[in-house]
Amino acid sequence: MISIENLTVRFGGVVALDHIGAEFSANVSGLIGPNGAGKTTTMNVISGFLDAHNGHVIVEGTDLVKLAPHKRVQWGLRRSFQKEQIANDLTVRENLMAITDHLRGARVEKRADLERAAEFAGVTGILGKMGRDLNTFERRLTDVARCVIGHPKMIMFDEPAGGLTPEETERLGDLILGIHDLTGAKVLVIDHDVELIERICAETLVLDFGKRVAFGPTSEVLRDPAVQAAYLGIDVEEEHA
Amino acid sequence: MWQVLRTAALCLAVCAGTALWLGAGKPAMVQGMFIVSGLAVGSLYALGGIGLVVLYRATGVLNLSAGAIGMASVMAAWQFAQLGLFGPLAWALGLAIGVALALLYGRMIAPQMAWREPVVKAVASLGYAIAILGVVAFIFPDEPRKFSLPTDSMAVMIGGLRVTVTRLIVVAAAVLLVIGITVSLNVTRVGLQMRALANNRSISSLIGIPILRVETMAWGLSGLLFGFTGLMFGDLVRLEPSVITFMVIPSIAAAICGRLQSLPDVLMGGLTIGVIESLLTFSDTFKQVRPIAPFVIAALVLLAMNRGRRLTFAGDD
Amino acid sequence: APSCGANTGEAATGTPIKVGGIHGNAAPGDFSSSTTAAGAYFDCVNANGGINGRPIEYLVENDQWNPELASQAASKLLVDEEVVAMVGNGSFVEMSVNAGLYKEQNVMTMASACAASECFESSNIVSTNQGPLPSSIGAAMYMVEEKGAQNVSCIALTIPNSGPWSCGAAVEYMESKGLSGTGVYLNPASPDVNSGLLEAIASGADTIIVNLPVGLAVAVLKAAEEQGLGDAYQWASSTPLYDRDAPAALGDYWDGKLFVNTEMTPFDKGGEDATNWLAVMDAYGDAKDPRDSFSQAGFLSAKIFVDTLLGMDPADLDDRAKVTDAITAISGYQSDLVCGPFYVGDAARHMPNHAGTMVVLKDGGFETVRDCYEYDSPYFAPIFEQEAALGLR
Amino acid sequence: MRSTTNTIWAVLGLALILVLPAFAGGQWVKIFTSTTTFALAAAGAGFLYTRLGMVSLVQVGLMGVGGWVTLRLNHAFNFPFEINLMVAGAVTMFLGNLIALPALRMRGLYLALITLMFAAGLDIVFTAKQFPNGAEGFWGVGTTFAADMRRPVVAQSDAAYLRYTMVWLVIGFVLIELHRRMAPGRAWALIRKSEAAALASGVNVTLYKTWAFGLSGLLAGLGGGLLAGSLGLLDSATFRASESVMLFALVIVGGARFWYGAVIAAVLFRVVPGLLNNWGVDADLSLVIFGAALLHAVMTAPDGLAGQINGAIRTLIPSRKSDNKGAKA
Amino acid sequence: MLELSGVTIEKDGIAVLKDVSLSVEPGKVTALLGANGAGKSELVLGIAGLLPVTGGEIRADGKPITGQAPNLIRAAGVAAVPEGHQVLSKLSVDDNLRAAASLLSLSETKEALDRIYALFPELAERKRQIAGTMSGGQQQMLAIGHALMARPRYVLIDEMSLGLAPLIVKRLVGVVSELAASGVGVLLVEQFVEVALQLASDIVVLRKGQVRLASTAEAIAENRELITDAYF
Ligand SMILES: Nc1ncnc2c1ncn2[C@@H]1O[C@H](COP(=O)(O)OP(=O)(O)OP(=O)(O)O)[C@@H](O)[C@H]1O
Ligand SMILES: Nc1ncnc2c1ncn2[C@@H]1O[C@H](COP(=O)(O)OP(=O)(O)OP(=O)(O)O)[C@@H](O)[C@H]1O
Ligand SMILES: CC(C)C[C@H](N)C(=O)O
Ligand SMILES: [Mg+2]
Ligand SMILES: [Mg+2]
Repeated sequence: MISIENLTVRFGGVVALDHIGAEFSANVSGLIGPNGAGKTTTMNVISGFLDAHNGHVIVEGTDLVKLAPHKRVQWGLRRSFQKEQIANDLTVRENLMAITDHLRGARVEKRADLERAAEFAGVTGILGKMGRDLNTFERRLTDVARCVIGHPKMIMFDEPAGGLTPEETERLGDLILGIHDLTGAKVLVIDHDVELIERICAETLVLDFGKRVAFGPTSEVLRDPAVQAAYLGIDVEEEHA
Repeated sequence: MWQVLRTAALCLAVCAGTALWLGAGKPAMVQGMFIVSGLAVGSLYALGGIGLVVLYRATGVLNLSAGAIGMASVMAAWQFAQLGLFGPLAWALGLAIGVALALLYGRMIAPQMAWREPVVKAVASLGYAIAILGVVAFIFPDEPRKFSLPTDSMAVMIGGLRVTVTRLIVVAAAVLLVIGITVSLNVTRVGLQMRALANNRSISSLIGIPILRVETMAWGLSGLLFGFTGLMFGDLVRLEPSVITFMVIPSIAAAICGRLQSLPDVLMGGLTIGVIESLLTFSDTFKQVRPIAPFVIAALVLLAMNRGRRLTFAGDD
Repeated sequence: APSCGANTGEAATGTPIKVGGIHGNAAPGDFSSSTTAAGAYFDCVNANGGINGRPIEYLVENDQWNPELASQAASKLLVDEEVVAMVGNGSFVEMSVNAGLYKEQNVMTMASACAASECFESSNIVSTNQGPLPSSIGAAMYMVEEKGAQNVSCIALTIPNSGPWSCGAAVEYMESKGLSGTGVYLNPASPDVNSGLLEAIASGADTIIVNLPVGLAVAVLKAAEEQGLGDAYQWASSTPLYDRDAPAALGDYWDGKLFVNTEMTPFDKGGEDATNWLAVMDAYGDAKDPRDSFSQAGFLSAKIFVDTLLGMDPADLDDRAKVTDAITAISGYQSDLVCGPFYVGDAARHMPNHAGTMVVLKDGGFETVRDCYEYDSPYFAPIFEQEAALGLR
Repeated sequence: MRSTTNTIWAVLGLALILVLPAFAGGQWVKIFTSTTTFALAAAGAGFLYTRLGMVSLVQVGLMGVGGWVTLRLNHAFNFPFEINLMVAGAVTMFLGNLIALPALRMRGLYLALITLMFAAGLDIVFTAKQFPNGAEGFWGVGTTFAADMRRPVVAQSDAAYLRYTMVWLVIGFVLIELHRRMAPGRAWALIRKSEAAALASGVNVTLYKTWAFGLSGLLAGLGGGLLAGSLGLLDSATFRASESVMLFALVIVGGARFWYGAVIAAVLFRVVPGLLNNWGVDADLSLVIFGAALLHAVMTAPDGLAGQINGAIRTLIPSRKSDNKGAKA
Repeated sequence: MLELSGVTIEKDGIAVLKDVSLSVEPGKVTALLGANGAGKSELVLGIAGLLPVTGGEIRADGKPITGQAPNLIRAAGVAAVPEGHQVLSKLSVDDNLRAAASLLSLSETKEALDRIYALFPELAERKRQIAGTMSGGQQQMLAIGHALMARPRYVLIDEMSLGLAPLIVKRLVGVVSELAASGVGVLLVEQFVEVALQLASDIVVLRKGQVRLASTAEAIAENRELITDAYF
């Protein structure tokens, strides 16, 4: 269970997150909202890139907010970025090793773990390819592999399907759905592809202007008129057409 | 405006504090002489810093050859004056050399390294500096030379201290430049285009900014500023090509005091540095390492500015 | 017409004799006029029969005020080129770096524009110039004896074995007379001579001695002029300001106000060597080459060296050890370019030239105010002893 | 492919170590020794730049510190040369760590400028205080001194000493290469991409940045100490702030991505001026040639001269790249 | 008409686009589709002048623009929105838009600003905010704003909907069709094939740097398989 309590972030005078709270119990949960709603900000606070003015993020009894960012990774937090951050001058394998380097465990074990993650994400064939030579989809797959390495407890994806074709998005969705079985981690996904969210996320939190607009089972949330007005900009008929 | 006043108050306090601390027991007259001398040097650091910041804000290039360009200007002006040319004409020709050298770099060389990151661009401009230095040193073998202006021998007494008109001109020019340039960068279209260009040259070009024209203006203006600074440096210190060339380093210190951004801060930073450097002469411990003042002050300012900052995402500062 | 070496009027042929020279030419000063003058004299000698018909090949390197280059230059000349002697050296750094090597290589260096302590306090270097120490003592002495100076401030560069060494000795001289003095040291990298000037003033001095390379010296005096200090203090300088171009660079303001110690005799004094120096420079040098004390000194070193070679067994000319012995044996060499006799001798230190002349800036030139006088300082005691032992005193 | 090139270079390097000192003349042995010491510092600047994307404009200044410490210890105590050298390296490594602190909050131009301020400050201190020459006191500077500098027992002659510095350079390269291939290298690559990427991979950014700057400082200090051993006496003119900037510029020209880029940088820094001088090119004009060449290289060679050499070797030796890839896939 | 004939673009000596010919007609939306790595982004950058075109020719209204500086291409009426939220990150939102108005007079600039702010009220709310601190989607709006500021005759948009909320995408669909209706030619790179089909009258599919399919929207609408076949 991931429970976010009372999270608040300010940039100067702007309140980017305003006392956000939610308890995610699904294996895969969604985080949606209009542009600038504070979704990325939420993830940045959870990963420790931003300091919250207030609030806690408690996962399996640990308050993440109290750990240094790199310690959160050792604890089992993984994430991908809206603008992906694969190191161009490392191979895919080295990009993956960069994570195992900082985890405890025997060498052989780490290697096996890496192979397993690569296999799962389908990047075994490109392990020797340099980061700079990857295309968008390969980068996303590498991101997935990075996230499932080393017994993660919580994984966050920021717009993983951005720039992917419908076919690629579908494959990515399947992968994300498979993560819990592989690792037991809880997954949190931000995306503007509502179909994807609807398909893979059991629960969804909706933000707007840094405030919680709705939270609950995804299908319910998407039917919420407030969400439809603020985010989807459609009425019910159109949505089903 | 409020910010500027606050910085000014801070600078004054720092200078006064240093004067009280190091100059304790010295006659007010002697202290005054040191402060005037410090302001003279400081205003040149500031002038150099202003030229650097203007070009940096307009093109994203921190030009380490600024000193060399100024040096070439003043050597040329000296030479023309030696040849018997009418003073103002000789100075104007010197400035023209500065503009020409800056334009040569800005038009022919800088665009070809537009793809490099800012540090590499800055470091490369040192190549231009030493090339200019080499040419000048080749043309002018080491000889005692002095560049003087008629205003050097005119002086006014301020509080019993003799201050030459040249020094007053430098300070006045620096203040006027700061006001004029700050306003035009923030208000005029060319100013905006310059800032856009400095931020990201390829996006600027993509959205239709005529980069060649804007860059030419920026480099030309900076050449004029470097040339003027060189003339004034040459008037204050010896006409020694390599000394003037590397004066760019303390000028960078002044530029840093304004975060390579705020011209009023560059001016105040430069003056403060000059005064403190001069006052350090009072201290037996520090007088030998007096010229370290610009660097220590700049480093402290840079550290203070960035305290508490985080570098999470990519960017170039 | 110049008179050089054997004066045969015939160009020398045959295997050249290799001679080296190192000068420093970079910011903040050009010390190449000594090797330039020595080179001009060697050219003249080569055009006039050389050394028993053999020309001198003069190899000159520039240390650019950089010890690393100085060491490389010496290695090149001594190890790779195997020169038999070094002549005409003029530098602030070369001698400090290479003094050990000269000794190790058993080569004699007949320097001409030396500015560091090693020039005068090591076994294998002997210079025709005096260096900043005697020159600034000489200036101080004149100001005390003739102008009633009570408190002298001596401005020099921070380079320890040059600035503090020489100004330190001038201060000692003042103290030995029961007067007071201070040293003010400028950082050569600092552009701002003004604060140094102010430091001198703040010391409470009544007389200021400028002991700097000519460019810097001009800058200090210009700064003083700007503040109108010319009449408030008495001004003197060591020899670098004795340069034909200096009066023009300084302007009328300093007319009659600035006293300069010259290590060699004044340009217009006449005398056989002095006239010959100008003739050689006109015939074999460039019109733009400086005519200053260091040019005189370079000429003199070269002339003494050539005279020494001419006196040697021609078979020994390529033998460095023999050449070194011959140079060491020089004693009582008279020239009108210096006040006393020149000598070398086998000693751990050499300073044959320690008497000078005082001139004042006048009408765009210089006017002698005190001719050839011996400096009086405890520093010279060991030198006087040497001279006594050689029978020169 | 990569390994073929590396073997070629390794063989060439070994041959150089054996042959160069034996056949170079007195002046060239000195020049090559300086070159080697500067190559150490250049290697430090180069790896910091390519691996972390950070620019240090204080490498030559740190060499000065290394040289200062080596001289100071040499004149004060009777330790063997290696001990002095290691202490010098430790001191500059610590200074490197210190410079890493601002690097935690700045990067790019600002960071470069703060290192430049550091270099300029050192420049002033060196000029004001000079280098120890055997006198008493903390600063150890006397006006009439020049005590002996002891060299390592195995490297008394100039030629042996050149060989000795070359071995240190190789050790330096090995150190960097080991780092590159292991965890620090990967952590640095992520930091270079962005600190967010590094943090999200569990990298302790503070530790690894400090480590990198320390390593680069260490290399500079060793270089400076070795230079002191070669010359016996140092001068502030060698360690001007502008020299630090120049060395970095030449690292770019040499090609920071390749280890031999550092060697090329140092050759440009020390050998080329020597050559121009021997060819009788006026010192001022050689500055012009130098400046123009620098500009040209920055404009046209993205990977520096080393990149171009590497490209040439690639075309000369048939590439086995595709095979390798097939094997891995 | 914006015409490409036989355009080849190389990156590091490898041709990423080979012999591409296509045309964008005024008043029409042409969709450029293709799998990841097909070369769509390179094509947009090549037309805009940010990547060197090594072969072939590009003409805007008959005037050759191949190999010209990006600002001259922009002056010729071709505006591009490259992939990935490209804004002047250190300038404020307002300055970003003003900077894109170099081709306009001052009074026209005011009008254009009002138009963009009306289109994206999200931007109007944060005129003073430094562009680099905005959210991904907000930056994308600004990037599109750049292109629309100064009377473009052809607009190339790479990944238009990238990072934008459905609400905004809907709004943009309206904007693009209005734009086309006003006579502007649009080249749209879009991964949401639905959006593309909804807007486009012509479809071009790239694969491995070559044109695999060029067809009309009607033909495609009847036979969706055409696209999927051309993709892989
Ligand atoms: N330094 C800052 N100063 C002012 N406002 C800021 C700053 N940084 C972020 N913001 C604002 O905070 C809000 C939240 O941004 P965030 O990146 O979390 O949005 P998001 O929900 O991820 O949007 P998107 O879907 O567009 O990526 C935005 O409105 C943004 O403009
Ligand atoms: N430096 C490079 N060396 C070799 N190939 C490269 C390089 N950079 C890009 N490529 C390749 O060029 C091709 C075209 O890339 P481009 O970004 O234009 O594709 P795209 O169709 O826009 O796809 P996307 O949806 O990922 O943006 C890709 O296969 C990419 O991998
Ligand atoms: C300080 C120096 C420039 C002195 C000069 N070398 C001399 O012989 O006096
Ligand atoms: Mg976001
Ligand atoms: Mg693309």
